[in-house]
Amino acid sequence: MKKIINDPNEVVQEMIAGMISASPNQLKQVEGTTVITRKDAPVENKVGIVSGGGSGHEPAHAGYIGKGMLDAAVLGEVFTSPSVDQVYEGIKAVDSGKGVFLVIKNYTGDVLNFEMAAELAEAEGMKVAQVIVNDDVAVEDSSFTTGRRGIAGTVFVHKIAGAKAELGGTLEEVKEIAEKTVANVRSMGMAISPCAIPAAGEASFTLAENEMEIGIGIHGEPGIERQKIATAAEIADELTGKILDDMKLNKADELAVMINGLGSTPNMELFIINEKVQKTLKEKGFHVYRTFVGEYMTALEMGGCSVTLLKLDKELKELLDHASDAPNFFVR
Amino acid sequence: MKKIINDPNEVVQEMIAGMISASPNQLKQVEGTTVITRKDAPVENKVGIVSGGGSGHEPAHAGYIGKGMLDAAVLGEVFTSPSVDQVYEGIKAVDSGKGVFLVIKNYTGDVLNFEMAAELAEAEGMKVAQVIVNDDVAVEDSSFTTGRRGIAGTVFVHKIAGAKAELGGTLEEVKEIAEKTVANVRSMGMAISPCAIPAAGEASFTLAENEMEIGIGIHGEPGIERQKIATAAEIADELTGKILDDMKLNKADELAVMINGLGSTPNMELFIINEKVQKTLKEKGFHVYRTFVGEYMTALEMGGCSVTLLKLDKELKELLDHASDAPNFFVR
Amino acid sequence: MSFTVEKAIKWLEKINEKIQENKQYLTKLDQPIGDGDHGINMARGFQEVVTIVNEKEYDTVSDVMKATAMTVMSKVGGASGPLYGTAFLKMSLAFKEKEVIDDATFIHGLEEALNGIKQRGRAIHGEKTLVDVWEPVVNKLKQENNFQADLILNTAKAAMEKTKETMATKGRAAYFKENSIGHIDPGSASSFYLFEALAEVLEEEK
Amino acid sequence: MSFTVEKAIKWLEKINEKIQENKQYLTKLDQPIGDGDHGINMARGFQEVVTIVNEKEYDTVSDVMKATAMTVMSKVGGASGPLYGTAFLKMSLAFKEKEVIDDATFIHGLEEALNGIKQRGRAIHGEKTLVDVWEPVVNKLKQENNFQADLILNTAKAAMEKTKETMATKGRAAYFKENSIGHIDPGSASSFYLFEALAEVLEEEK
Ligand SMILES: Nc1ncnc2c1ncn2[C@@H]1O[C@H](COP(=O)(O)OP(=O)(O)O)[C@@H](O)[C@H]1O
Ligand SMILES: Nc1ncnc2c1ncn2[C@@H]1O[C@H](COP(=O)(O)OP(=O)(O)O)[C@@H](O)[C@H]1O
Ligand SMILES: [Mg+2]
Ligand SMILES: [Mg+2]
Ligand SMILES: [Mg+2]
Ligand SMILES: [Mg+2]
Repeated sequence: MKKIINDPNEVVQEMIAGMISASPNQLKQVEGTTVITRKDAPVENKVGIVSGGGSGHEPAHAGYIGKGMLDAAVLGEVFTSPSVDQVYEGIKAVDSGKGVFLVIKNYTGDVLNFEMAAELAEAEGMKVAQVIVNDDVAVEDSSFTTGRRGIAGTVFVHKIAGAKAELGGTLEEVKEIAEKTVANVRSMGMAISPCAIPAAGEASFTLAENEMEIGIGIHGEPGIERQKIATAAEIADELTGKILDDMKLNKADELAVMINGLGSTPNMELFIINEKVQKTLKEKGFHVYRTFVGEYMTALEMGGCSVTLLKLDKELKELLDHASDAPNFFVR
Repeated sequence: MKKIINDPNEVVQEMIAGMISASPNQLKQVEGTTVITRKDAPVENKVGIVSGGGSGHEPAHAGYIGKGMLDAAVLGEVFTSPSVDQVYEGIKAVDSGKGVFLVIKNYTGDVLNFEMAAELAEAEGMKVAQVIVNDDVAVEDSSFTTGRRGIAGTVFVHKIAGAKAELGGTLEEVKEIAEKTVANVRSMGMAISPCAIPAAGEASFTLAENEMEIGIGIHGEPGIERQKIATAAEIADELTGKILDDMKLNKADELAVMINGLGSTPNMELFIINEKVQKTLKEKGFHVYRTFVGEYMTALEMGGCSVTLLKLDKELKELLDHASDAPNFFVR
Repeated sequence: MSFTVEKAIKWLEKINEKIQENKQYLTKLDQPIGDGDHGINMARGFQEVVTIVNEKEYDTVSDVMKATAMTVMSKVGGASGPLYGTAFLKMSLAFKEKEVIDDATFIHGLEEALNGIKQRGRAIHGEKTLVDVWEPVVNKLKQENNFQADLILNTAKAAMEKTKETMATKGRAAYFKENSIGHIDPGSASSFYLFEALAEVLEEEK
Repeated sequence: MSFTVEKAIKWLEKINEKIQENKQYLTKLDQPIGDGDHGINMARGFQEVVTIVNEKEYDTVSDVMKATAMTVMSKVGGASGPLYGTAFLKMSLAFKEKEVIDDATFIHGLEEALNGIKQRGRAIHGEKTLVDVWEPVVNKLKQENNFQADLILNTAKAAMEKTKETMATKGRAAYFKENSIGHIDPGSASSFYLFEALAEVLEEEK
């Protein structure tokens, strides 16, 4: 697969440099690390919000750095968790004494590295709390296994935890609202074409010209099943259906909707999916409060999309609506 | 090529429905047309800004509708200019009596349909003015031919004309600043993989596994030459070099930079390109005032990118920095 | 000849027949030097023209031409929609308030149409566009001052074929520069069908 | 046996040799049921470990283990980095302030490492992870109360091979559910090399 890159082993470092040179007044890199923070970090008297994970999911996570959202993103190699010391640097960089909150996607590597970094930081006297996002209903939810993966719903957790922190929430309050968000958010994705890690060069999986995979993960992890490619309406209904089965909503519940492109799927197709999702939700009697259509949590150039539903209450609505300066999740 | 669609002949209508249902409080569709306007259009005592063209370039143009940018977007079929009557409906929908300004990309179809619609509107007593954007330096600039194409630089024209109108500019003032922007903006693109119009189903051109095309248009129009795929740094230098040759800047000139993805190129690669563009500009003694990296003017799922440089002065900087509510070009 | 509402409608129907028959061919001409939609555009537009002109009663040729112009403009799209739309609009204007449309009036109408296309498209003869067919036909008619089927047909045909030799400097084909040589211009081919249809209407009259 | 700084470094060097030799193999094991980076991760990390432990003088085995832990954690990455890092950290803690590391102390260190891995990974035996090799080896050593090369080697080898039969419920391989059966767990394979290296260090002592 063709790429517009220089050295495949340097893509993350070069991307970070390009991010900083694009936003020199908003972002800075913690020297010698793969940590990007707000220019003004640590922000006095505010809980610092840190997220991150493997690279290749852009705009996640650095695109969500900004007032009202993340204070720092810790970037790993492509599709590889950042290591303990990098996460620790991220925590240190945004700690103003009020504590640091970690938003972790539920992958073994991410969980282990973030948790250990948190313990290290606590051993150094910092206050750290965390939440593990596991919104992907394609994976069985069982306490005996690795459990659900964290995918696009993570962006809602960034937004809501970020708003709570910006509004002066304590570490405990931020953790509480983040946990509520995780409890209320569900996603599922599908792919029609694969992606390739730059250092590997080759596509991570193959799909035949008439095939799609339902429930695929954002690193190409196996989904629920391979099927003949369906219409946008059928895909929208399959994803929405699986999510709703899991959510057990009540009539008149209010929702935020995110239609997320995985990389190479044009916006046009995301809007076509959105139209059917909205229709179906309306028919079922739910009320859509706010909708986000675009690329939020990608998988390099994978073709496909995911649908995320977040059940809202008054508090979540207020926090979702609170201003955010993050370039890829502006709210004013 | 696989697509997430329903009926290939209905993609534009369904996309419009999906755009409106995603932003019901910001957007409305002029009934029976392919025109999308601000919810509050026509805005009293403000010049209305209308752009548009073929679909498939999303977020252009509907993603730029919002306070401080466009009042309406007129959407054609995929890669096909909207017809005279649609453009006329767009003009009518945003006319508050202070005049309507059209931002047209320089393609014969677009120019003819927009111009005729303008004449029709003028015949009905409306005041209309326009600018034709031709920023693509890959095409020879000659008054004897069709001339340069309009590509990603168009988005800067939307932004600046939109800000001027929002600040109370007259139709003549808006036209003047839009013309200055067009005079100061240059772009060039390149592709590594093709796109397919939904109704056609097949890719519009082919590139071998080790090939790229420099200077390609946003509908796959021929570029300057096909070459063996180069590194990101070489690509950045080739695009920037061609643009600078044409711009004849002076040392210490201030620039806005846009690194635009054509569809399937990951953000990661755009940031890698950006890093080299910034370095080169700095070495040459130019000052980058503001940078935009992302998907602004796409070509469905084409793989590739374009570089746009806009030479700024005090007035252009102020207008570029002026607040915009447009979902794909937020400025606050 | 006297060009009546009936003949005008017959002309449009014949154009449409030819366009529908050659839809694939026109599209194929537009592929190597354009975006491959000319047949689709024209077929969609003229199908609608035939529907429209048969739906209502028209008092004058001018009205028929105006309805055609409006339909072509809104349904054909692309570059050719406004150009053909302009052509029919200019004919409508030229025929306005004429009770009888004789040869001279009709030739004048075609000339006005040609001027409209040239002005709208900012095109002159030799740029591999519609103009390359319209201009020779109009010139020939003016020169011979004779409104004759054969004359129209042969001139249009030769002119269309000649576009194969020229390099495009207007429209999408211009992006292909030298590579546009060796292909017939799709818009010239559709213009040929338009004049071929006209020739047939004249033939039938006899 | 008395486990000295010298022996500890020899152990790490031997681990690294085996990992480098089998880098491709480990990565290949990680392809069908993971993301194909285990060999790359381990090779990158242990290469660095060997550099680090040879760069400085270490007074105690505990210090060597701590330096290893830190390097593994920051350089291996993925899931295996923190897990192996934890293992070495727990050994470092178990050996702290011990002047002589005899068999019992070393076995206790390995047991602490195992517990660390289990706790960190929230994994128990039979989930197709590192634990499936570490637990049998530690249990065997405790049971026999005998620190012997053959015992370690054979137990580790059998345990690694047995992971082929189990279905993964932890780590990336768990997403493959039933399809994870029939493949050796890559982390168990790298753990086998670790114990094979240990056995060789013990052998040489004789
Ligand atoms: N500037 C122009 N003046 C006159 N005719 C033109 C001009 N540009 C294009 N044409 C004609 O339009 C034809 C193409 O029409 P069509 O394919 O329907 O539109 P598009 O090029 O927008 O896809 C060309 O073959 C040419 O004859
Ligand atoms: N929860 C866990 N507990 C113990 N070991 C685990 C766990 N998850 C994964 N592993 C081990 O880690 C190995 C994979 O390591 P590696 O490929 O380096 O990391 P990643 O899976 O992040 O790519 C697996 O083969 C398994 O032995
Ligand atoms: Mg065409
Ligand atoms: Mg066209
Ligand atoms: Mg792995
Ligand atoms: Mg990995």
